Amino acid sequence: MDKRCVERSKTEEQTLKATVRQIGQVSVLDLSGRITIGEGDLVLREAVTELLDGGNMSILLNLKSVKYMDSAGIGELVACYKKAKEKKGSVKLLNPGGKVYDLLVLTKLEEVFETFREESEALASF
Amino acid sequence: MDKRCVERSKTEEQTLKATVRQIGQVSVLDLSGRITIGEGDLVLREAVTELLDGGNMSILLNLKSVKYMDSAGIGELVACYKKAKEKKGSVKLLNPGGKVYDLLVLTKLEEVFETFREESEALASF
Amino acid sequence: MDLPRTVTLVMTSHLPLVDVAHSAAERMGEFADLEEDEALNLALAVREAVINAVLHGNRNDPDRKVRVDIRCSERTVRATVRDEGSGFSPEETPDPTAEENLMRSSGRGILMMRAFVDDVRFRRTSRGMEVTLIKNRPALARTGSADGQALR
Amino acid sequence: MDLPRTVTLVMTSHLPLVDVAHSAAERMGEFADLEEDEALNLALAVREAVINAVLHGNRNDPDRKVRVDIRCSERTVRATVRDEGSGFSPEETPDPTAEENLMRSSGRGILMMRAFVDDVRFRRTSRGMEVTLIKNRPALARTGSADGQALR
Ligand SMILES: Nc1ncnc2c1ncn2[C@@H]1O[C@H](COP(=O)(O)OP(=O)(O)O)[C@@H](O)[C@H]1O
Ligand SMILES: Nc1ncnc2c1ncn2[C@@H]1O[C@H](COP(=O)(O)OP(=O)(O)O)[C@@H](O)[C@H]1O
Repeated sequence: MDKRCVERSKTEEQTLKATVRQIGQVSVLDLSGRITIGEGDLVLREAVTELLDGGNMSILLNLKSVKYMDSAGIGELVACYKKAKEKKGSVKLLNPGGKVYDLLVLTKLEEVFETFREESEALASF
Repeated sequence: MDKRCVERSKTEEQTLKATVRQIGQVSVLDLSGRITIGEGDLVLREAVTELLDGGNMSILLNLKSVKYMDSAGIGELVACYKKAKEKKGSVKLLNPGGKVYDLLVLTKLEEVFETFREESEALASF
Repeated sequence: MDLPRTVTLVMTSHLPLVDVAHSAAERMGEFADLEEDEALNLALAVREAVINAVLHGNRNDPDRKVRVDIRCSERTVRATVRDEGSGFSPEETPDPTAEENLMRSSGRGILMMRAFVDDVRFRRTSRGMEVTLIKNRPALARTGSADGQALR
Repeated sequence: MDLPRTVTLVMTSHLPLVDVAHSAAERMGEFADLEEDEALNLALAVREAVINAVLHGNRNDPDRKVRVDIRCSERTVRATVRDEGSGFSPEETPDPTAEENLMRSSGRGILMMRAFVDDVRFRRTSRGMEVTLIKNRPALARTGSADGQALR
């Protein structure tokens, strides 16, 4: 995937930004923007794949600043979850905002994902 | 003009916000957003009219956070200038950003408006 | 009152253009006096329908078009998305919230459309699939107060 | 490469809908690999042309339509704005930068269009006015590197 294109193709506020904070064994991926088809989903995939390939198996996705997702975005969340599981790692969620949380409930994926409100709790759970 | 409509009709980032700071005799109108037809231009008109009607004749428009204007927006700037002049007041400009500044040059209105980079200088000029 | 207002959008089957339809729907939602969040919901439903039209309906064929008609009337704002594909039967699509489908990475678009607007209608025509997404306008907007905005 | 990409937009003559055209043009500009600022310039030029089409061309008549065709080709992205009015002669419009016009509160739209895009063409047809706004795509986008983005 050509990252340049993904990043250039959207106005600033909309592109998904993903930055990693390593806290002990846990990689916290702070996401901000929207997770949508052909852009945010690719950014997320790349970031998680990179972490897993680098041997980081405990991944916490901080969704606090994710404004919304489309079906491709939520599909990518599931894909990341599965990819981690295959490698005996895990992907958990931190602070999904109103719109994202509603979507997790709608799709019944809140039953699948371990979801936390407090980062400290989330970190302790791995 | 129905202000509620103007404010509701656009997403948050885009609506022009206008707030007044009174510094001595000068009313500094901090503007942020875009000045476009049917919304920002109306917000600007209302704010300046209110100031003039309230006897505030020295108005400094802080354009620093104005992202762009269309022809109606720049037309409204001129209308405000004239309205102030009629009442023996004045409208001056502070810190027009790249896009807005280019437009002032293009339209030759930088020759009409007194424009400042420093707020202190602008304040002293009235 | 100065209705209906309509916007018609015809686009080639390129996925990135879905954002054009998304923005158009969001703005029409705002002009229809939907709350900001509800305008976004309309846009998200349109987004899902257009993605399906491009990918499943037109199968990314750049010669086939997607057409979106958005209309703001007195009581509703509605978007109709048409593709030039062979159509499908929505009732035959698997339930993405069923246990055995939860871990699939796709199949949630129709579920989302239904959640985001008040009514979703599917119709198979001789030319392709037709999906209509309907959102009710708030009562407030339908009384006098919206008049001022109709022609600004 | 997967071109042209086109979006056609047909809207009723309601001024607030100008934002739909603005967004569509901005996104097409981005997809055409214009710099963010240049995509905004394209959108601003389209905005001026659509405002004129609604106000001067169609005179706010809700039964008359404004049509915007935006096309991204190999070398250019171009938008054509058509109204159903009686047209005008651009060379006869007063120069807004002339001393005697500086204090007018309107009359700067065409000047802005010309500044924001690489070429502006006016044509009077039997159905109304037709304004074409052309922006050259950056050379980079036309070579191989843009391919990846064409179909994402
Ligand atoms: N416009 C369409 N044309 C043909 N088939 C469609 C169309 N829209 C949806 N479908 C079918 O319905 C299925 C479910 O769609 P959806 O719920 O949006 O999930 P997804 O698109 O992620 O598979 C699709 O996989 C496809 O088989
Ligand atoms: N589509 C159009 N149909 C008819 N007349 C137009 C059209 N576009 C522009 N004009 C004429 O050209 C003049 C100049 O247009 P413009 O530079 O955009 O400034 P403004 O719209 O602010 O007057 C308008 O006042 C109008 O008389």
